[in-house]
Amino acid sequence: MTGLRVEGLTKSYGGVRAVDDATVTFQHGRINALIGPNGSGKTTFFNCVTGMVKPDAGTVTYHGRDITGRPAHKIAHAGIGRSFQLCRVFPRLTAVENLLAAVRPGSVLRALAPARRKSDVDRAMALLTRVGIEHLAEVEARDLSYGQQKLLELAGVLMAEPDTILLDEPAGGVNPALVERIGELVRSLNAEGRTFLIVEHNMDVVMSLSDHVVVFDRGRPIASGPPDAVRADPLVLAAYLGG
Amino acid sequence: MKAVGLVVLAAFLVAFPSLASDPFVLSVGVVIASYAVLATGWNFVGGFTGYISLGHAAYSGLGGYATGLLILRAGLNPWVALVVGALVVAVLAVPVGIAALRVRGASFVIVSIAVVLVLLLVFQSWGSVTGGSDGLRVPRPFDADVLRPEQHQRFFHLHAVLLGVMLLCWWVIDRSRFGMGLKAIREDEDKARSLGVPTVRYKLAAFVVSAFFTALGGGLYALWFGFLDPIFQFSILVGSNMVLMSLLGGVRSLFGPLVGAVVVGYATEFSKAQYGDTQLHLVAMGVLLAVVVLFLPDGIIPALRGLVARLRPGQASIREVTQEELVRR
Amino acid sequence: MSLVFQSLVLGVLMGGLYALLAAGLTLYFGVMRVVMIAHAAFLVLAAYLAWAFTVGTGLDPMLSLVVTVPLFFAVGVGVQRLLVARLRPATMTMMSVLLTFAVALAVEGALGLVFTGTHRRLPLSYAGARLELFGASVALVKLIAFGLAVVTLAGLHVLLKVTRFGQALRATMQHREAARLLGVDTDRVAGYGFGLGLATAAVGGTALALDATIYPSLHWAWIGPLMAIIVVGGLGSVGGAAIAALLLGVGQNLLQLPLGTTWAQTFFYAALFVTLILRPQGFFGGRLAQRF
Amino acid sequence: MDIAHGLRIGALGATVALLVSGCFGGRPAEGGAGGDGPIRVGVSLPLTGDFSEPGKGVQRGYEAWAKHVYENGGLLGRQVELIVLDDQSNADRVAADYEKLINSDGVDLVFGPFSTRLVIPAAQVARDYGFLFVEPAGAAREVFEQGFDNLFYAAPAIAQDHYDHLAEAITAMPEATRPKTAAYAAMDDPFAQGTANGLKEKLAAAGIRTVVDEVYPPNTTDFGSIAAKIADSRADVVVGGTQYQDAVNLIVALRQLNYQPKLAAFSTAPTNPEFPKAIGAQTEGILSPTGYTPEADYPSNKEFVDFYAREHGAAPTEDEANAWTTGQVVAAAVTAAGCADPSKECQRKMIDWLHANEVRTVVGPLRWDSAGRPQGAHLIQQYVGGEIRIVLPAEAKEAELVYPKPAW
Repeated sequence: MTGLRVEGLTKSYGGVRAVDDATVTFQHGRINALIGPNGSGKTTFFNCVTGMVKPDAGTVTYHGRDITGRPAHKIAHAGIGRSFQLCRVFPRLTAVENLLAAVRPGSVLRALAPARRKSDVDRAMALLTRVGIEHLAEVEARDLSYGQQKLLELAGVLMAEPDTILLDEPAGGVNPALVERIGELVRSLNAEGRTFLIVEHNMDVVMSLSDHVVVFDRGRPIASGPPDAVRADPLVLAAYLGG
Repeated sequence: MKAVGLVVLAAFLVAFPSLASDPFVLSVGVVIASYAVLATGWNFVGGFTGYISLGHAAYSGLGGYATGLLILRAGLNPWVALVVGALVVAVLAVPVGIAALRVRGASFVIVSIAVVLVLLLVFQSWGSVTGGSDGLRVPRPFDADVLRPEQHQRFFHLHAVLLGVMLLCWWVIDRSRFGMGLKAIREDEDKARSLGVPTVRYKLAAFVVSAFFTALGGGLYALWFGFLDPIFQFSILVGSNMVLMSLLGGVRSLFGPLVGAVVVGYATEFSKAQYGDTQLHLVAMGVLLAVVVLFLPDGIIPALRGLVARLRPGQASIREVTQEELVRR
Repeated sequence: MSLVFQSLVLGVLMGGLYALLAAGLTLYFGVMRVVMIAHAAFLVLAAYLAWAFTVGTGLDPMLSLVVTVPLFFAVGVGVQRLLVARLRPATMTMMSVLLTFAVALAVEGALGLVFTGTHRRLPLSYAGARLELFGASVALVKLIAFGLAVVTLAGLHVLLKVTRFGQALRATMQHREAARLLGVDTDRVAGYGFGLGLATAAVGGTALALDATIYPSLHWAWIGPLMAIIVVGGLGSVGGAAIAALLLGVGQNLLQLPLGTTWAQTFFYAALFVTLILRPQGFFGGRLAQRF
Repeated sequence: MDIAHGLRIGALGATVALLVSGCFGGRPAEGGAGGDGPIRVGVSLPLTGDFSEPGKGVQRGYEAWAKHVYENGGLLGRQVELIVLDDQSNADRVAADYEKLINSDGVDLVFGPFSTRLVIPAAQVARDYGFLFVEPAGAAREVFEQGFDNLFYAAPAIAQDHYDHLAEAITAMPEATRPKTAAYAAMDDPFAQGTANGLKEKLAAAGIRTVVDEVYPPNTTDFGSIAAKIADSRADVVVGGTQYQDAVNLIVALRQLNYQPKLAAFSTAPTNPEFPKAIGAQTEGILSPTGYTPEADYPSNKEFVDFYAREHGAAPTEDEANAWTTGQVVAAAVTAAGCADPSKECQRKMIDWLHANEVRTVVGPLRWDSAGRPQGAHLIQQYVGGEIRIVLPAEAKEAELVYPKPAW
């Protein structure tokens, strides 16, 4: 039982079912995409999986372990990392501090050890180098451009060493060159064995990047499969055009 | 350079009592030192986590009462009572913290205010233990032959030592992994959670440490002042003073609350001596707080630092952009 | 038995005033996610204006509403536009508490400057008048205050439920971004929401002045109970706040019988803590509180 | 962290050192050692904040006294200069004020502040510097249980004894008409509560049952429930341990419930000139203890009333009288000791003299026990025919006690 499995997940807000009895399986070790019209429950689904909100019903298992409704940090410790829609970084911390914040202290005593331990800083710098913003390591995140913040957020997620990464619109609001770069990063990280689950509106990105696509409509999956097959599915077309 | 500054500061703290022209100036020094201790105590939770407590008077007041009651009712040595009292307050802060920190922002502030108000009611009503509205006289920790000016001097140094210990703790946390986690919570709590920071535990730890130090400050002040009255101990104004001082100096700076305490404490004395008998001090405090919140949200120290960086030629650093951006907002 | 009934009636009457004021607080929170600490200070300000009006003109304090309600509405819009709107959205909730706290201090100080610390009470010819109501004795002034609260709350309800502006306001309270997408000018609506909130303080202040002495630092006595009410009711829920206000008002009055005045006051805070432990989003409210 | 940061802090500290030691120095202690300059008298009073109303009354009394001394040739041939600071109704401030008066302003004498809650911290400072501390307002029992040997209360009786004459009068009533039950409501304040408790103890000892005993916090504005309890008990006597606004609210709330006691007594409030305006015609029969009446025929009182009326166009109230009394007591001690300077010897001489002697004041002759408790009792006043008149004790009465009181 490897990877992430979601069964019967339900979450409603004031009578509106944002996620409605959703059962989804993802291909572990691959790049999965989650698509669907606005308001189809993708972000709520993310929030339920990562423990940001408690689902009303259903189960989420990871590597066979039930993680439903566990605190977000525990889910992070289990190996699931995520980014946020519209990009969230710690604005008044420097780039390198943004990464150091994701280091797990281990024990109470070690929590009081200096955050800038050489090995951690080296690892952070390596990640910043990998996303290409190492020259901005000591700049506060709020002074970075939007694209740089997106890269920083991704590096921060990686710092926590997840093996499954949920990205909420990684290509949203950034220029084509950067979209390309993020795509390459995702591919190379995937090649190293990390599983991805991506919510994305940019169909070109979805089609070129993903191995497996799940389509959401009104809080539940209506289709899944390889990108080409999904693209031709009449249900999907109806949801997008008729919704 | 930094070391030189610290040495100068330490030398000043040691020498201040002999520089003071009379015992009144010395007593003002004790009051300002106490402000600095309380504001720095507040800043363990306010500065690191960004949770603004308007009710920290609860912990200074509890610290004062715990110290006084342990001396009077349990017969403890005053200094033992001070520490034990602060530990008791720290333990009491755990359930309060759990209730307050379960929820974000608005509810936290509401709880912090409610705690002060409820303690005021309890300490007024439970007269058989707390002395109620008659107040509680805290015995002197020193012999009767230690005259008042000598007392001021000793208490000034005691406050300075406590402040030093607190600043050291703050500094250690500031550069630690724990501190990094707290700052992450301050900047974006959900994001911090998603990165694996155990936010509830971290916030609670910071809250309890803050309550502990604030209680020590309150206890030390009670030993000096010698009299506790619930309406003055559990007062929202006392708590809001801590907020104003910390915010004014800069909540993200080690010395921010200290600087804020000196500025506010000095300004209070000065304006009282100059302008005396009006309700204007409330208006002035309100306006000052509003100005800080609206225009100086990072406090004096970062603002001055930014200004210095700007004036220095050839230092067209990234921080200038920050300043301009702030203005544009 | 009759004492219990008497307390029940008094509790309901007091709860009415609480409900009105809590409605104002809920409006601010709904439109801007602002906990308006200065609400009670404005309440006292309105009470002083009613007092000054009656002492100055000899007319009934109720007539002062003609001036204070529009005035407070305008001040509310001003506070939102000139002060609250300047705060950064990221730190809005925390900083707005401090900002409105600062406003409260300034209002209290200004009241002390203008009216001095002397305790004032409206000289009313009908201050001691009473009605018998099913065996309970009800003061006329309390009944008038309750009536004012009920009428205002009803008006507010109609405004929110029926008018276009009300719809826009409710949409803004529920989801600001979505409301903006639907074409609502949320900034303007937020300003008006503030104005409406402060207008409830004007009405409440006049009601308060009918049956209590007033002094500048009185607002502290109101802040705690009001804060407890809006949390118990669920932040941002007008109906929840009204129900919580009535329940807590009645509860406090009944508890005074066995516990005495001081301990009964702790009821509000006990309810607040129980709410946060058991149901942080409030007992009657919507989902806003979960996130704030 | 900036490198220069620490240095800047250091520089700031040094600047502050200079400012602090330079600016609060105030005036040096001129004329300290019994010179020919004026005698400087320091007072801290709550001129703003919650206690400001009575605080201002005390200030008027002190100022009138100082002016009167000035016009009559001074003390020991020296003029008197008052230095009044505002403590903002705050205990921390009141202590700082006396610290300042004694150390920076170099006063020769101090007078006490207003309100029991402020007297203890202030008296502590005075005691630590060996100063005589005569105070016009700290009447609660606890003030005298703190071991202050420098403290004297300048009024006839402590709070617990204020109703002594009333208690005697009630217990002396014939069995048939004597009230059987009593209801008490007191503000949670050492003074206000003290007055009600004093009467409660005495009436309970005489067999008058306590049916309601309520204590409310000082910020209470809604008295509906307390009044409901009292009305429900149908107590024969209602006693309010009140200050001002609470008494007005309580009376209105009681009237709203149509509760008609045979006897109603409230401390402090009814002696306030604003009281009849606030209550209207329904004041008739309300009782109140007072330490002072302008009509009293003590020798210095007429002088005081005339002087005060000339200055302010109105008769003095209890606050002004207590302040004036404080002045008289200190003046007597100064005259007897033959000195007025801050030295320990002089202050000790004055303290010792007051412990051993009686002082004739506008509130009558005063003498104190070793803790500074005055040994007299308060007069009892009642609204009779729209005027507040003394009804007890018999030897001082201006009108007969009206019992049972008319309906309100």
